Amino acid sequence: MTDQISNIAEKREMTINMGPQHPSTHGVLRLELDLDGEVIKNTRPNIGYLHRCFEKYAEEMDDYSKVIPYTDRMDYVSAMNQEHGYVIAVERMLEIEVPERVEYIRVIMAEMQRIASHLLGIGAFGLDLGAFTPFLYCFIEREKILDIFEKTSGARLLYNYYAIGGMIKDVHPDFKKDTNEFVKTFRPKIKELNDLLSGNKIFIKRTANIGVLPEKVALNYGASGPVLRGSGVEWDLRKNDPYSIYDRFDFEIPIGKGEMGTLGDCWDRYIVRVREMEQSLRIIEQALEGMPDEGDVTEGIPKRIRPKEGELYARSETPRGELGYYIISDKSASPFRVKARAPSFVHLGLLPAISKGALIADMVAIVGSIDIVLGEVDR
Amino acid sequence: MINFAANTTYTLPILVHAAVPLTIIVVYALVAIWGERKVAGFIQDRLGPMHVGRWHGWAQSIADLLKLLQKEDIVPKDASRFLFKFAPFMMFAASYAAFAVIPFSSGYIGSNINIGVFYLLAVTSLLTLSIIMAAWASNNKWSLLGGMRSAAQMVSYEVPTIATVLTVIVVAGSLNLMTITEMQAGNDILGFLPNWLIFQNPFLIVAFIIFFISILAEAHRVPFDLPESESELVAGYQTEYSGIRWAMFMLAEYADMLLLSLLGAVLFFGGWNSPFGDFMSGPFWEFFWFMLKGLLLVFVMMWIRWTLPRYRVDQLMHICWGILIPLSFINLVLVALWEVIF
Amino acid sequence: MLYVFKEGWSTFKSIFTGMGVTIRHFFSPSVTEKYPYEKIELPKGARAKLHVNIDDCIGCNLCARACPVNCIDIETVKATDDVDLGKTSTGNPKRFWLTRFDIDMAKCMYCDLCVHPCPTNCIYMVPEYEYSEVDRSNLVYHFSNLKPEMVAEVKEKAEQEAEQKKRERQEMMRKKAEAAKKKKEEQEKKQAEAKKSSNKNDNDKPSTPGKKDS
Amino acid sequence: MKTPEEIFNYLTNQFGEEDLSFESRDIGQPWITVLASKIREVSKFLRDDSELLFDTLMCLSGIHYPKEEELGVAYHLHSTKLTHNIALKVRVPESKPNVPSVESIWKTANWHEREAWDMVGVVFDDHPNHKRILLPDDWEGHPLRKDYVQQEFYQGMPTGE
Repeated sequence: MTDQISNIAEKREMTINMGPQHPSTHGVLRLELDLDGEVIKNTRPNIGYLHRCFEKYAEEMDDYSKVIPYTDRMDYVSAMNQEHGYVIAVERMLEIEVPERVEYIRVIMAEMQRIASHLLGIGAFGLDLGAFTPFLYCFIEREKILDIFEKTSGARLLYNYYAIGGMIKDVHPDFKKDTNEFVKTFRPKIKELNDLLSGNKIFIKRTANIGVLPEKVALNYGASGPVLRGSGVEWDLRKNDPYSIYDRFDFEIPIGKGEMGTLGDCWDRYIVRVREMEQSLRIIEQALEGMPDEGDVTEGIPKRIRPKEGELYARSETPRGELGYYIISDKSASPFRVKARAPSFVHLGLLPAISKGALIADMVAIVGSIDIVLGEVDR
Repeated sequence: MINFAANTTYTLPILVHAAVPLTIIVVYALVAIWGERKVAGFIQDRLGPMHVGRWHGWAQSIADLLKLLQKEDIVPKDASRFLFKFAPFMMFAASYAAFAVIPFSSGYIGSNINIGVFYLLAVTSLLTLSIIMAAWASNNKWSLLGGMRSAAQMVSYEVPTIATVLTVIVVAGSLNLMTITEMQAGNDILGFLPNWLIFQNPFLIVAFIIFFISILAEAHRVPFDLPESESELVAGYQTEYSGIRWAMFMLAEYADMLLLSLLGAVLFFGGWNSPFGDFMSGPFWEFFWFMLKGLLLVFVMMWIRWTLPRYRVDQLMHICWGILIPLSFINLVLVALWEVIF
Repeated sequence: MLYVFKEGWSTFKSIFTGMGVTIRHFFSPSVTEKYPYEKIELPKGARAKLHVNIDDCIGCNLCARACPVNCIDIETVKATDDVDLGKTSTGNPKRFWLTRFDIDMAKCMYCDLCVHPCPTNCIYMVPEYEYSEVDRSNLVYHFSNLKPEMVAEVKEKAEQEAEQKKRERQEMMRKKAEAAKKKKEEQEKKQAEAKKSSNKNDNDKPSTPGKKDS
Repeated sequence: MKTPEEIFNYLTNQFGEEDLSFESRDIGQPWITVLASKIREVSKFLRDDSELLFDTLMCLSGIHYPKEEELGVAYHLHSTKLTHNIALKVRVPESKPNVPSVESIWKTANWHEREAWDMVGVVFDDHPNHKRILLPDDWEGHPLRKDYVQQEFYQGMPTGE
């Protein structure tokens, strides 16, 4: 012990392991922090504790469609969006069109999942800052979404509901009614959340001016999703590179404006998520209105999936940012190479850049505000 | 020097005097831990403990206590063994000893000394020492950070606490808690309001707010629970503790919370005086009113805990040194002026 | 100074707004389901446990092939000619004895991929979720309803039949070969005779090998 | 906004024909194969030229081509200002898998290059922190190579089932 003391006294610095077993690293992330007092001098993220060989599995599978359940397990908080990205990639390779009804169901599911995922992200962010209660309020709402998902797909977390060329089965007969009801009851809850958390002075003090990510750095580090939008860049793949039928809907891209402090701070990233939930509600409403009532969702599923030779990089907007699948096909029934470009992986890479000079308590806020899911980081 | 073992005439009353607050603390702690979980549950649209003991899980904390008693007592290999084992008991002793001067009713006070407030504030300072002791002895970096935070926080917040207590003393003119309580009897203000100090002087309302914020910080409650903030420092100074030693920390913490709330009740809300004059008075009712006032303050603390996020360590310091301390001293002057003028 | 008061006021205001929200929730009813006492019914298609309606299974192995984690283990034996296994409720004829149909629920990832290829809809998820086990091997569910002796018998029978069929086939092959040989010989004989006779008539007639048979 | 062909033509004006080649297959997106030694120059030009402005590296993937005994690195770039995309590819022999790092141009590449080294075994020259990322530092082999055989024991622990 005396050794340690003299060591600390000499260097004036202490290296501390935050994680892999730490309450607010959102999973098994290990951050090596060099501390001077409580001020962080250096951050070294260590990942890989949750590596499950997604890419290797995908290459070993004898069928493209067997990969879908594994994509669920990448970002288990927004499984629908992960599937969506993968199926559009394979559909582009096969050059098939999907029926109208399927597209609408996909969009509704993806947007509901986005709300569910943001609720979890926001709740966990509050939890990191010591506010326990908003976390559970968010969970109550999230449960309602999961109930709707369960009624339709049968699962609550890992759905495997999207299929290449269609959906695995049709939605539950109550789907439209349930979703409409949810949309109606959820709007006031956003206001309540704003009262409880977003507008709270203590919360603002903890998040404003913390972990500032300027626009240039964000782009250079490849940030996307709410992290990039929090820095004031109006970039949303649903608008800028529309996939599926997102070009039919009328919605806005909320961006950070530096209302409470500097542009690109934790509060901006947080509020972008809150406002995105409102926009998602708008998309859901429009999609519910436009959704055709009739149509077989399974008829478009090809019996044999064997794309021609070629490769493509298909990207989609998940709640965490740009999810890209780089798929190479060599004419066989299994993909030659599947690389998943996970947004959390990229965002975690920029952590050292924005955490220098912060306090430990700020570190928690920064990790919470970039909203990582370790399942996606490690794949 | 009194030989306790030989002199039963002294030992027995001392033991009784010691047993009364201890019973109150233990019973209160069991109820409060259950109550806190219930409050948290209701606030979060849950139910809280429902299973143990059938009726709303009333026996949950007893079950927890039994579980903690059975747990393995782990001492880390590189810990400083004696200090590690000793710290929780010292912490409990500190908050327990302070109960000696709390007037539970007109008929019962542990020790009616004339420097009661002074003694109480002095003894509770030991809490800081025991927390640092626990933090340092654990030989854990998170504990150390928690201990350092705690030391800084408690030392700082003692200043506004003492300054506001001083304000009350200026008005009351006594350091004896019994005397302070007795002078708040009756319902004379505006014809119906009780003669509580908070109603006697408008600046004492400000003093109470400062006092309340300070005791939140002293008792490590949200938004000032930095020493043990679970999402930053794992569990702060308690990280390495388990079993009964951990339970001791818990007990001390809840006791501290009650102690400071009761102090607040004595200083601002008339102690054991009934709010309805002579109605429902007498030693037992006095005890009831006193505990009710204390527990109400405890409830507000819980309510705040389950609403707010926590401050950062530098903001906490800023609130103390930059806002509360100047404000409390200005307030002290204003209160004194008011007393001189009216 | 004014700034401090303004800040302080807005801080208090936001804190009281938050406390207002929480106290409203304090008095609103809870959303808890007291699980072991109250159970919510899962929707019909809930994926909780795999079930096989073994009477309808035709042993086509499609589900096992669709499974990404190989948790379905099927062994089939071809039914002998003397038994008729009947038809499934969907009208497909059954041709195989299912000597083994095991599903390892410890491996299952509840993806539902095995459900859709089934031609008789006999494998499906049921909303039954209380089946945790202390020993993992208890999570292997055996759906085959054949008794072990039955399995042995069936296997033996099948083997016998297969052998018999093989023998029969061999016999047939042999017979065929023999017949062909005989025919060939006969033909050759005939040809030879014909040659003999034709030699007398026509020397130029080309000799055709005995391929012309009835 | 430029199509990949236009970008290729634009690039050939800057760099020699022998450094770049335009390739496409039956389906999917075309890509530009760049000589490994030139990748950093090309990348810098792509980022800084006012008509290209590829400010983000979306994805960097390592690929193993067992037939050709080659390793590949694919770079997917896009420009938020001009909203166009392009894919670059570099092929190096397995025996000498050295590719210059583009970490100094796009910081995203830092972790992605580490991952490509970890999974496929491409060596990135001048990378500031050339270590494994997902697997432990003392792991043997690169799992996403097609001829990868998993080591039986890792620090005394069996790695199989």
